[in-house]
Amino acid sequence: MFYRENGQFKTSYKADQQVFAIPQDRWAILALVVFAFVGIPLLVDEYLFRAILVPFLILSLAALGVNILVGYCGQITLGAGASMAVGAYAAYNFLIRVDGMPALAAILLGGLVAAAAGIVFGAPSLRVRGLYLAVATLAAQFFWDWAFLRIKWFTNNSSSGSVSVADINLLGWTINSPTDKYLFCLGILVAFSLMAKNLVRGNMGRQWMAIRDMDVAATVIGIRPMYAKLTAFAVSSFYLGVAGALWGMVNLGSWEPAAFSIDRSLQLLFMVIIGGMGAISGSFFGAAFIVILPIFLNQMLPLVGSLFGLEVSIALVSHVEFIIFGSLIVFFLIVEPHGIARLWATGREKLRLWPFPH
Amino acid sequence: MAVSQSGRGPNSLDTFPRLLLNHAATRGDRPATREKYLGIWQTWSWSQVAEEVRAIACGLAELGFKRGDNLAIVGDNRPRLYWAMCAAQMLGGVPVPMYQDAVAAEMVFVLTDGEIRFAVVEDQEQVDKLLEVKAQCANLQHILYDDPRGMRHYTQPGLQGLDEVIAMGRIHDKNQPDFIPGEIAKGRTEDIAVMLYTSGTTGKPKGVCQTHETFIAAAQSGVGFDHLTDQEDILSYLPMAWVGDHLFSYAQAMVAGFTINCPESGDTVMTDLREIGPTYYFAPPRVFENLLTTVMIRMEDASAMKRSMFHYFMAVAKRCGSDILDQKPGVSTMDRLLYALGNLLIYGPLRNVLGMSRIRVAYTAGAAIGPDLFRFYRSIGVNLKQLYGATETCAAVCLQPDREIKFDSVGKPAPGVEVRISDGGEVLVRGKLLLKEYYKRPDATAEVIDAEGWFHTGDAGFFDEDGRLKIIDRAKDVGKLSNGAIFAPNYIENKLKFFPHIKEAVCFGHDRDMVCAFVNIDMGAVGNWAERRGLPYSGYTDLAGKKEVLDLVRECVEQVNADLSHDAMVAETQIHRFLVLHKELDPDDDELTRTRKVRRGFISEKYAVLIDALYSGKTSQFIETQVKFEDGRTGKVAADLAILEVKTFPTMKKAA
Amino acid sequence: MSGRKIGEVILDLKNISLSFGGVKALQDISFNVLEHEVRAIIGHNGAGKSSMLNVINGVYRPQQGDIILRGKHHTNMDSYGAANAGLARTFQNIALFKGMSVLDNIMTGRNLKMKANMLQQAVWFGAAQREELEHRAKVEEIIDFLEIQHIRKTPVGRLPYGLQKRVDLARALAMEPQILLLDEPMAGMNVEEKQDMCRFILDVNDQFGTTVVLIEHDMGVVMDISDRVVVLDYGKKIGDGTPDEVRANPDVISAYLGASH
Amino acid sequence: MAFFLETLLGGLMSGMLYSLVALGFVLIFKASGVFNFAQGAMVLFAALAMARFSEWIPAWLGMDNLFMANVLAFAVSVAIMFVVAWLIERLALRYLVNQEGATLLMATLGIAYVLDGFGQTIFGSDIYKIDVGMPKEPVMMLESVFEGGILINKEDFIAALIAALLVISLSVFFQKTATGRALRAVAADHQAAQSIGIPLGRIWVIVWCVAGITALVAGIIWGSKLGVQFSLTTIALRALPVVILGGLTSVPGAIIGGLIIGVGEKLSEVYLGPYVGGGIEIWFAYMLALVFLLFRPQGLFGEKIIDRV
Repeated sequence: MFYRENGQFKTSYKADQQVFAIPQDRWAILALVVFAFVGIPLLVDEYLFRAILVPFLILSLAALGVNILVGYCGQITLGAGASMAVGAYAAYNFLIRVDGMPALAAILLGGLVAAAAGIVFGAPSLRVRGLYLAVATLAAQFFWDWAFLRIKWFTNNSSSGSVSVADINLLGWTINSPTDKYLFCLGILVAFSLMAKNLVRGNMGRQWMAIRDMDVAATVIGIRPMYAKLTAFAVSSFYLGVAGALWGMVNLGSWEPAAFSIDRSLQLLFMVIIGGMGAISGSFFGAAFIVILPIFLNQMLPLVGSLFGLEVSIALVSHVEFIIFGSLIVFFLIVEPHGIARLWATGREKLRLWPFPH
Repeated sequence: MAVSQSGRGPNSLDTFPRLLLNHAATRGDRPATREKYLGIWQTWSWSQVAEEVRAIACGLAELGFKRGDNLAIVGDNRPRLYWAMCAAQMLGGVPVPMYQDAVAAEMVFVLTDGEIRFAVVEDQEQVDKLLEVKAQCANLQHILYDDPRGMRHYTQPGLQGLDEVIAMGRIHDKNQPDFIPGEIAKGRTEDIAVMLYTSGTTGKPKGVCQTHETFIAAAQSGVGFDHLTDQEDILSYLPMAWVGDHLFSYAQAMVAGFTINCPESGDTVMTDLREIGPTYYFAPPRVFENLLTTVMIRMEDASAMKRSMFHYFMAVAKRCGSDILDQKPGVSTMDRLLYALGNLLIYGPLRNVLGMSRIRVAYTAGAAIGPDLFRFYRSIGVNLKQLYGATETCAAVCLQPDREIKFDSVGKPAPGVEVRISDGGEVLVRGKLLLKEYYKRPDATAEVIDAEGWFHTGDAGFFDEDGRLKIIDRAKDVGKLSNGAIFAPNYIENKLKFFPHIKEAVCFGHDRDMVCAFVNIDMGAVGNWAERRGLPYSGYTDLAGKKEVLDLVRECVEQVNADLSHDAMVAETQIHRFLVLHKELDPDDDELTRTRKVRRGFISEKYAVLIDALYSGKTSQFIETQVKFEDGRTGKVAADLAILEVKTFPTMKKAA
Repeated sequence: MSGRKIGEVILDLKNISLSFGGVKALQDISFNVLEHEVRAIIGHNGAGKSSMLNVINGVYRPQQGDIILRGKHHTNMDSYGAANAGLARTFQNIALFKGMSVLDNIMTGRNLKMKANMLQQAVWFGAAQREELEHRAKVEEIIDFLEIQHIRKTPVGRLPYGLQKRVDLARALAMEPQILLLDEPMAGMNVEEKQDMCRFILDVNDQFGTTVVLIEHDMGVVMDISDRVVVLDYGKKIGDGTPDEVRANPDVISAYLGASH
Repeated sequence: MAFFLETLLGGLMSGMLYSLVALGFVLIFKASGVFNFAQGAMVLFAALAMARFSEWIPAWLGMDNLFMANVLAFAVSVAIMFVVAWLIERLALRYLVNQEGATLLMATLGIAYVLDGFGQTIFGSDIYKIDVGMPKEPVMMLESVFEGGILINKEDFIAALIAALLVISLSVFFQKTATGRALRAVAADHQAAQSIGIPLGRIWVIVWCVAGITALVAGIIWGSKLGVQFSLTTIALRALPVVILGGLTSVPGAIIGGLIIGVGEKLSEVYLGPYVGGGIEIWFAYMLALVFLLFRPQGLFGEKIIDRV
């Protein structure tokens, strides 16, 4: 409705292939990013940073990783949590074992280690597909769960199995306040989102999607399934690894392997399903949804209950949360398999065509 | 920008090539031509265009194109075809744009009548067509094609790619750098600039010769009138052979220095229109009609809420929209608020999807436009105006000034144009913009231009009390009912055609006691209507014969009758009986002209049996007709056509 | 109007046999393809045509026989190798990437020619963008060639069948193949679409000199556009030669024409 | 040697229980191509129903016959699993016909969440016990053959027996009854089955019911061993490698796979575990399945996957 696109014609391929080809969209996104960097730190209190914004940013990054693998390359994974764990523990070990290791470098190196592990555990994807592959990724999940619990070297022989990291520092900037953490994660997320978008809109992304949509045809036009699948596993695991390192070192500070259990893997998968498979924006929608819903329910259910004179226990809230998550997943798979991102895109398309319906 | 008579000479801007050079010098970097090609809008600046034109001209000269030669131009709107026009003019030759969808026989006529030696054509399709008729056109020696696709194995003599000609031209230009400046200097403003063939509604087409002087004058009057600048964008998608396109996409662009934009293909005109968002727009009423029809069809599919919002705000727009556009006083504040809201919710978005957001001035010409159609576009904020003119007058006789639009008039005479009504009611025109002559037809020229220099337009019209010209119909079409009442078929047909469900209509009544009509339904609109009612149909003929469809059309006709009854002048000519034709009227079957005007005489001969049935009181009539399909095959369509009676209304007295 | 020069043997298939379990799909089939020619393989459904095509571009490996491409043995070639060797193909049951736009589908055909590494692609600006724009320009030429400008940004899933087939061809052409394998390019099309497709195939052959190997079960169209025809019947070759020769071949008449008339 | 045999037998018996859960997977996959991740949730749901109704029914009816209470609770639980099956078909599956396997898998993940949440909302989320009178005391066997004999848990033994019985009766049901034949027809080809008049929706309901009953039996057995609690859902995760190993479409595969995994788990835990820190049985089972997969991507007894171009 508010789009006025007449006269926005493209005179070069460069202009035609921009990420946001419509100027209105471009300005809106730019405004949003500026607001996120400047506006939000001025407006928001610590609780919101800690409870919502920082988890949202990190989980968005993780969901991006899952989306690359599941949404773009069509390889289902139930072991995303494991990749996060590998990233977190690797980054931890780099940080404590290498003198003078900058935190950012440790985080990125953690991501690289996760990528390597991802390639190893993604290798079965060359032989097995679909459902069988899902099970193969579970093997990774359970293996790493076990490894970080039982192999003491990974946890620097900590007796409880939990590890912790002091405030990290970036070029002299000590990241300890919630605002610092928020800005640090936001910076990383923006950079990584841009890179992800670049990958999926270019040759790499087309190879992934070709493998996803029709692998035999992809091979025939010269796409190597091994290369496409393993790069997807590597990139996905890299993102997850970095997210894992951030989750541990920035969000939690100290953590146990349970932080990256199969529940986390499923949660990430749900983010991608609800948010939108095969859409970068879907990762953000999904993460926002999954971070906000429990908080929303925690606030709302007791209120609703009190309207009817019922006491709503914490356990009940968590059960209702389960039911709502589950139903939404089924709902989205049935009604809109491409998730909120597609709803958003459809809505946007409707606005462009307004007042016409199609 | 005005050209002074005394400034005539090599440097005055009185021929198109000189205008081009001037633009290249003064706004060399501004875009002159764009074409959507290979997915993006390829752009050429004025200096690039000047360069290209010069190269084409040199190439043509190299091939032997001389002063006074005619250059046929056949094809869709492609930049290089426009440039070839100017190249011919540079050499003192005359471009003759031809309708690209003309069949071979029509082409032969123009090619021989115009003594064409050189033809610049778009692509293989046109080359094939010309090669087919080459034997019958003794003069035709050189065929130059723009698009080399599929041309690799053509070895016919005289056949060359434009690329090759341009390359040749560049060498020629390098060797004789003074040649082109010399040729341009030789050009005189009273030379013939272009020859446009009339569509031949009656008889054989005639080549209308227009000079640089007349066309530049016509263009200037429009440019000055609407304050056009070099910032305008126009979409060039109408046949190049039509005077309208020549005026808007060539002459005015050359005078004002604005940008012409050529669409990617026929299929993408709507998309391209939306992308470019022209600021200056020109289309025959048919296009506006089709657009409105699609708007209505698409709105019918919208949700109920959206639909009612649409209708509500359209009612608001109808009430006050055009008054607001005209900045007339007397619109209530409430209406202004509602209109502003409607502009946000409906009109603005609507203009956007129609590609009309940026339009400053839009024109329609070529046929009369229904007042309601006209009102629709103006009410949603599109500054649509009517233009009255003909090929013989460079299309620009009357213009409608901003803020003084009357829906049923074509406006006031353009600057420098005299208009008067003959005793017989015919519109006569005199001024700079008249044709020089019909090519090799002094007899015909004498027939239309009388001794005092008045051009007889052949249109019947009158001036209203404000001095605005009203056109009723073609003079020869205006007839009388047997009771003496004036019968203007076009006037009634246009009213019918305003309904989205009716695509074409032909009315009869001259020397008869009542008016009867043939109707063509609009396949898109009625098809959609039928689908939503779950009415199955197999094709046009089937759909047109459905009782429900006939009733639908009858309602439309009755509404027209009600409308006619309000005006004493035409109240007698309400439609009494009608039928819906079993096939769509088609230029390929000679029922319409290439510009889609009804060939009244031809139709009344071809369907004499149907007319007899209409007037003999029958309730149905069998008919079988031969039709030509697109691929050239022929077939037969037969049907039993129902003839329906329509309610008529007593004449209403106009409120005093 | 033909001015193409038919060249040497570019692809030579010798004694190809292929079986799935106990089913013999191809039995001892030999034929060759000359450079720049249009070579058709015809036969009923189940005659082994698709298997033959799959053998040629490495989707299946024959149990016996030799594939010689430009004088080199390619018997153990996989489909990636075939793509690298300049073979492109279209599919009978359209195998487009349904989640992508027409443009992206065709762009995938350029992947072998795109060299930017992952890091460059992630950064985008610089090498990756340059490459992307360069190949976009090439792809646009193909889009123009096949007259599918109006659907460039449409998701392929929304296209009607005939257009999908054209996009499939476009994707194969984007590989700039030396040999183009077409698997029933005209199946399921109406007369007009068939004519268009014929024109495109001939134009490709003519303009780019691409050698075309095509499969059809409908004899009519093929005879008009191909230089030489192989006829298969139940996995065996029963005829090989120019359209006229094949038409006159008694085996072909009894097996093929006899059955359909 | 005795210790080895003891471990082996223990493995075989727990393997039988895995088979029971795996059977639920296979049944549903065969008939509808759905990889039912909700099997674990169904086990928990069924066990919760059983545990709570065996507690509630005596309270409501005021009786104290443990056996009757269990029978009634079992009947009610079966009915509930029927309703669950019907709802799943009605609300989810029928809208997902012909979707890709991965989509269906994710849908069952959703169903699992709903069942978990819903089950705990109505039945509560504490640890409950099921007492169907299973003997708890261990017995010694084969004392004559080995010194000291083999220590066998009677409960495990009975459980394995019940599981084996159920597996056999299901096989008979599949092979011999008309419904079983219809199920197999659907498994072979949905469209063909539909075209000869087999109602797909009803078949699915039946299959899910049967899977629900196996879940109920598994839930009772596991529940009486470990108590009914949320962690029961994880037994589905433990049964997954079984299915992969045996092949998704094979009933015998599920049984043999179950035994292999059961034995492999126990042996690895006992003989390998101490060297690497213990707790390896879960991932070991997965690794085992994975290694199998690499050599036979369709599993031990699965049908070969052929790509058609």
